[in-house]
Amino acid sequence: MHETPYIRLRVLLFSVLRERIGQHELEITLPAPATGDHLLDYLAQQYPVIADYRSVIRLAVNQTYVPTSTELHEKDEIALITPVSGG
Amino acid sequence: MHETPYIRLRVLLFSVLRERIGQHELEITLPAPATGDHLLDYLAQQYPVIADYRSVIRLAVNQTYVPTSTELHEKDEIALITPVSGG
Amino acid sequence: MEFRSPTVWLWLLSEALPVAKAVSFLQTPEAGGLALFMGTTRQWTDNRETRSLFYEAYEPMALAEMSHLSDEAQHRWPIRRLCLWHRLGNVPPGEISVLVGVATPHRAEAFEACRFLIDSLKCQVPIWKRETLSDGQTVWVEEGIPEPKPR
Amino acid sequence: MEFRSPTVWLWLLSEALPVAKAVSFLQTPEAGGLALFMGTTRQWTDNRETRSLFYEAYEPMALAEMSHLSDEAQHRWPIRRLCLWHRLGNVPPGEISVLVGVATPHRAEAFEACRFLIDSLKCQVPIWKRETLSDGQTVWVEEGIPEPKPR
Repeated sequence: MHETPYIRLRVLLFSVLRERIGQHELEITLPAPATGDHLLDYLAQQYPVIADYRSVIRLAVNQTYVPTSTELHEKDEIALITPVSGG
Repeated sequence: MHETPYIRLRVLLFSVLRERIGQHELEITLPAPATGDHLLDYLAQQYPVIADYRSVIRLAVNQTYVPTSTELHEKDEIALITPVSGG
Repeated sequence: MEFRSPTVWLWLLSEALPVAKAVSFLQTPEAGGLALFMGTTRQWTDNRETRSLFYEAYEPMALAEMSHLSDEAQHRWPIRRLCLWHRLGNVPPGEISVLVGVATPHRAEAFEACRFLIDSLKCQVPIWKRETLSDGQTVWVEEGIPEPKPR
Repeated sequence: MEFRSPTVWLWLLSEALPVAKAVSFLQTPEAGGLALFMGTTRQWTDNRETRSLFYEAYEPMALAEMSHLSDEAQHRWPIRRLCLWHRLGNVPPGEISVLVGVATPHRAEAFEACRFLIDSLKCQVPIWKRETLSDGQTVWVEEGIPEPKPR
């Protein structure tokens, strides 16, 4: 047996990304190992709105902000956080 | 006829002055013309507690803070304001 | 004693402050930020226990000074609603003695105006508090400032 | 979603915020100052009219971030009670979307902690607002920051 060369990721979307993409969750398959940057590069190619927001998106893994260099794992809860506007 | 050489003043007391002197109002007669300083000098001689607080008492005439150099008149509502502690 | 206009509410009263009424008064579609400060009777100051506070005011002048402060705050900040209330008489621990509330378009100005009003009230408005300690002794707060002379 | 301890109350709810409950929760004989900030939907921003705001949250993370902010505030100031509430869904003009309340022994720290909490909430907590304008158009607030690209 050897390690599978791909991982499947669930990515949560909110606000303008959810609205423009029309989904609140994406299922993405990436070559392993994959970091937040790999994921964002891939998504920016697929979805113009993510390319537009790329520079201001923060990444959350398991409900915590993390650097985009963080390595991602299959069971992680990944979310793309555009600039927040609560209050 | 000539001007009366004395004026009668009503002086309101509050808080520690009212409590220590045991009155909420004093009737004082002073030679005219009289300023706030004349009044305070006189009261400080009569009431040790006013002497104690003299340096921190603010004068109010007709419900407005005024300098102690202000000249006083018979119908004025005069009050001695020790350091306030509302809030 | 009380002064009330559509936008300003000044009040000296001898019962528990009706906070919900202040909040309703302050809410307006013209504002985006609403800052409220309430002073409450604190039971413990280091090892000294306060049983209650008693507030006395020179009422007409207190209301006049509150009105000056309200005018000055309105001059300095774009205030849409303003409440300045003080309770008189006994205020037991945990209860509210003073309430300051302002509503402004943005939050920074609400905080600034609210802070200005409570800080100024504590310096300017002729209201005094007498503290009753746990042993029943009473003391006028800030009595003897700046140099206490034991008598 | 809600977290509540004897001293901290974090809450994401989809109805009008019960302000009087927050005030009761914050009142304690251990505190002398109670600062409250409420954000309300402002109807006019210059000449633009807001018909309503709609708030969406990444709820579990929003609650977790609110909890971090609460911890940090408690670390920095002697906080006796803390409320951090946010309304979700539609909030019409004049109604309250966010409530931040702290009770501390003295007033300066109450103002500072309250200001810290609302400022940090606005930067950190994953909640977004969509504005509905008077003509029915909707726009996500801060959409396109830092450089808006018309599509």
